[in-house]
Amino acid sequence: MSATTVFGLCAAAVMGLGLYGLITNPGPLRKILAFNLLGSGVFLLFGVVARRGAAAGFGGDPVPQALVITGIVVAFSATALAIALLLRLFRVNGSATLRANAPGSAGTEPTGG
Amino acid sequence: MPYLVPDLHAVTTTNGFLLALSLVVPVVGVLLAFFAGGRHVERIAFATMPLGFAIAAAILVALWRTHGSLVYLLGGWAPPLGVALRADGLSAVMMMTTAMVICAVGVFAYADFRTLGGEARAPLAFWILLLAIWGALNTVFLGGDLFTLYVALELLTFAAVPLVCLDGRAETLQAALRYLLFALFGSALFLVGVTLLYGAYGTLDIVLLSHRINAEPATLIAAALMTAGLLAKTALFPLHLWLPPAHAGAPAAASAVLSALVVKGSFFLVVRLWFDVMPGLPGFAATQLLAALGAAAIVFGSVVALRQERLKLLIAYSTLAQIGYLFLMFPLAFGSGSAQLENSGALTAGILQAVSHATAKAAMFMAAGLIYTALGHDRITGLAGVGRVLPMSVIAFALSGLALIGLPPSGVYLAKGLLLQAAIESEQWWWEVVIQAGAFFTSGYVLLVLAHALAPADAPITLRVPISRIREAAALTLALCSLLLGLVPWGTYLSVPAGTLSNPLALEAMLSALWPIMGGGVLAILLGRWGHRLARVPLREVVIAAIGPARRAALTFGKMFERADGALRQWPAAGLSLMVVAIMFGAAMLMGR
Amino acid sequence: MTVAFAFEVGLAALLVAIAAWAIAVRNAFTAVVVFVVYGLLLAIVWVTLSAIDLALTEAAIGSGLTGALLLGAAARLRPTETPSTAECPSAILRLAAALLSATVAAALAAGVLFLPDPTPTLAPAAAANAAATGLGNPITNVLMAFRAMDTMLEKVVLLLALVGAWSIASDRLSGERSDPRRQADPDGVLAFFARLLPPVGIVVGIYILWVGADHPGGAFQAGTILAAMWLLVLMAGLTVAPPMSCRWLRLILVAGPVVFLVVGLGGLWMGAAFLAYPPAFAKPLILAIEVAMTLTIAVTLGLLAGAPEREW
Amino acid sequence: MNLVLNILTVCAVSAGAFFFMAGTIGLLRFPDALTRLHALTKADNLGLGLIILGVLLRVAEPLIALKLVSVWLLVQLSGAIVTQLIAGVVRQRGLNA
Repeated sequence: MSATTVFGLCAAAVMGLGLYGLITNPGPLRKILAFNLLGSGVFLLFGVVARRGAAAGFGGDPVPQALVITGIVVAFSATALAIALLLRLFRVNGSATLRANAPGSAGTEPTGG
Repeated sequence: MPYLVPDLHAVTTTNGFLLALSLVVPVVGVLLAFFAGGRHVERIAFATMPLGFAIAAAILVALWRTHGSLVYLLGGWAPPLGVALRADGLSAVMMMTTAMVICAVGVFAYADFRTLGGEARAPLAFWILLLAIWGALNTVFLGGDLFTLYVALELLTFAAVPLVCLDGRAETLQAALRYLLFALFGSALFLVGVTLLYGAYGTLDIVLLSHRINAEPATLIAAALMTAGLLAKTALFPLHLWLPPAHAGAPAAASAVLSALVVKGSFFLVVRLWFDVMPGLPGFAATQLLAALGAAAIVFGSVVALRQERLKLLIAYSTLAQIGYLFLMFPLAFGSGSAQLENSGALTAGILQAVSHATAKAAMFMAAGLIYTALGHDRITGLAGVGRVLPMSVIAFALSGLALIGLPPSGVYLAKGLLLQAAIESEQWWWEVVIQAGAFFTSGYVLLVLAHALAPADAPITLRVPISRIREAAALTLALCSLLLGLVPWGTYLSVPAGTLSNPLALEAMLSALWPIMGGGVLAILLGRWGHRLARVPLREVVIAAIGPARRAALTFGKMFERADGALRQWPAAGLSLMVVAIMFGAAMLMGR
Repeated sequence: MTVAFAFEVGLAALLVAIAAWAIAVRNAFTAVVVFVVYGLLLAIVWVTLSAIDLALTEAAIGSGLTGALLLGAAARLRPTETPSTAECPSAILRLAAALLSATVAAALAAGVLFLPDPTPTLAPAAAANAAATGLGNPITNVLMAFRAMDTMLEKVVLLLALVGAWSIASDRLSGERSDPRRQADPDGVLAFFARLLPPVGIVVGIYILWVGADHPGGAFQAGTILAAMWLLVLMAGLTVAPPMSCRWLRLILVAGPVVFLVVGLGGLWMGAAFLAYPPAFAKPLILAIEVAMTLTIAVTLGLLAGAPEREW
Repeated sequence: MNLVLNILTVCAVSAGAFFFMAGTIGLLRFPDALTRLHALTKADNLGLGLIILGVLLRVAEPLIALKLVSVWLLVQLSGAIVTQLIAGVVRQRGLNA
């Protein structure tokens, strides 16, 4: 078993943990954190793929490495937008929960405009 | 020409630059609008719209001339190292639809998002996000590289989410946050699949992948995760927790874009994945599973739609049901068990349904928005008399409803014909049943709304605000488009088997469309909310005695669905559903190997 | 089993353990702190995978800025901690979630083990085409030339995130100068630090941008360092962030993608292709784009990371 | 010569590692925030200083040596500032945790 395989399995485990956290952690902030863990697991897997493709004198395949850089920036944008929404919700509502209204009712009050 | 032409040594085709322009123009619009701000924003948006429309039209013409697909190599770098843009019939049709809907929404939204006096956030954000959605969708339709498509999908999400909460109320903020988080969940799964595919084949280019790909476990795991992730973004049942509050809570113009176009972006990627990246690889069980989710979405979405008190929520749940229709084509296109695309007519039908729904649903949300603005509420039981005061809006709603039911010569009528033919050819009678029954459900909620809107008012209605004719005309135009889609010569861009285009205006076709309408009437009477209306029909006792028990039974049934909907829209349940869907697709694909 | 391999296995195990801790711990604030630690460990993993660029990006953005954002939010949301623990999913749900997540993780692990050997790679292709741009860093080549479209779109993504975050803030304060939330002591330690560090940080940022052409580094990492310097100055209360209505601020925010598009359209105009660089000028053009992008990234990241602290 | 340098490097790096360990133990075992800060700054200043000293002996190029020294100086600076800030917060709020 090579080191890249070890990190590949590690990436799979981190992704599993991220998925679990995304489903079960109740607070939105914890979900955002779990999403970041999940994302970092994906990036790690990409890094493993890049490392396995080391050739032509490069320590890794530069294409997936570049994709990870783009991915990290996109994930950061997502986090920033989610946190802005969350803090705004907290400010308007005084609480920050994602719970839908009680079962049976049809969710939020729509408006037109 | 539904297939991307397999060109292993890609070169830029003549007129290929149009593809690059179609992405650049909206992006330039976004950047200019953000920099200029204030009143310039609308001007920039309205300058971009005809330009974008013209480019979409030019691509249609260029594609018609070349009889193949357009290819553009960005930076001159050929895949696998570079990124190619490719336009086939599917992408050209979807781009044109997008251009039409965006332009109509722009005209409609002008009254709501006009900058008066100083710069305000909501208008500035709306126009920027509208243009960004356009650019993102064009990238989704043209992108030839899975990672570029991932970035485009994220761009689409980031443009769509703030549209939900432009009014800044707590409910819409919560809806936007749920939407964003679930969409991120989905895109993470998509990206995992992209990673595995790169690891296995060393390219993310769609055409190159389609040549190298084979049914290895890693590929199938990737396919299952990507499909599940995309379905979460498309809000296919049972992954719809974010859709009803987001689409119903947004301002009308935003709802129109979200419901008509944004969900089609991820749907289109499912089509690309299953038809172009790995044609036939998912296998029989997986296509059946996908369509089964679609069928469940139709029943579930329609029944819950019938139980809604508010028009916008009804339309949002109708979107849920209509998304289901889009997935019925998968088992029919691939036939039973064979790995090849058997019936390209079914694929055409799926795209036609997407186009019809895009135009009709945008019209519906616009009409509902006008009704809300005029009345100050959108309670369905309080709509009586609207037909008198806002005839154009109600007609727009009615026409788009009829288009969705499949009245000839609408696009849905044509699509239904193609799907039925495919079902008969591939001997999958159960999908015939679903396709026929689907129209009953659609007409149920359309009739429910129309019955209320056309009823005489209890008291004369005064409009809170005068409604401009232009806004009504925008909705009506889109509704008419949807109703007349069947007359378009689709054969140029999509493959239409001979014989299906016989005569959509024949009397027989019209008559056959009456059955679903009548069936829908029964459904609406049994399941709808009627307020005091039902009590005023003539021969009240007789009617109630006749339908009473049936309605009681139906209501119990409807309540059950509502309760299930409430449970499924809780976050942990939706997250678990997403995992279950991913695992089921994986299992189905591995079994079908 | 060599020492290096043992180290890598230990690192992987530690990473998973810390990730599990970040998910399982009750307190949100602790979870965020653990996440930052996780990010720093991940940066070490990137080094062992010989991806120095990624180590820099991870430490700067993935762990640093994301961590700062999450920490700020966690501090603000402390009051809501108790009710949100009340809506914890039931044990059965958690068990089901654990089982399903484990299944997906196992499938992914299988996918990793099934990856072909030797892995197909684009490294030779990237090396063969490196001469076209004249840059020595293959990752910069991919980002700025081969896959320039992704990079350009990702700038738009950043801008949209900013527009989204800005659009939901309340309209009342639009255009007014925002006061720094924390009125720091102008003679305090932080202010001293904020006067001392930025010159060094700016030099380092420019250096990272410059060496990014041939060595690990580039616009993202440089932009993040500049953003951090700006945030430090803002936090120390030495200056206030300009309002969004400020024209030069908006100019900087769109500068990166605009220069990118202008160069790209120039390529189209010259008869080559959109986003193609004429070989003779490839390096200066790419550097020009990178300079504009660095500024845009720095200001966008600074505004995004500072967003929770202010009422635009 | 080489052997002497190697021995010196090993000694310096080990001593640095020892200070880091001592700092970590202090962080875990000391009773309140101020004493913990004290333990941590020792690790930063002395531990890192010794490690960099050890590495410096093996560096051929002066530019890299300069970089190493500036790393140490920057850590010193930021460590001192952050410690000050944390201590300030602790004193203000009267925290003992």
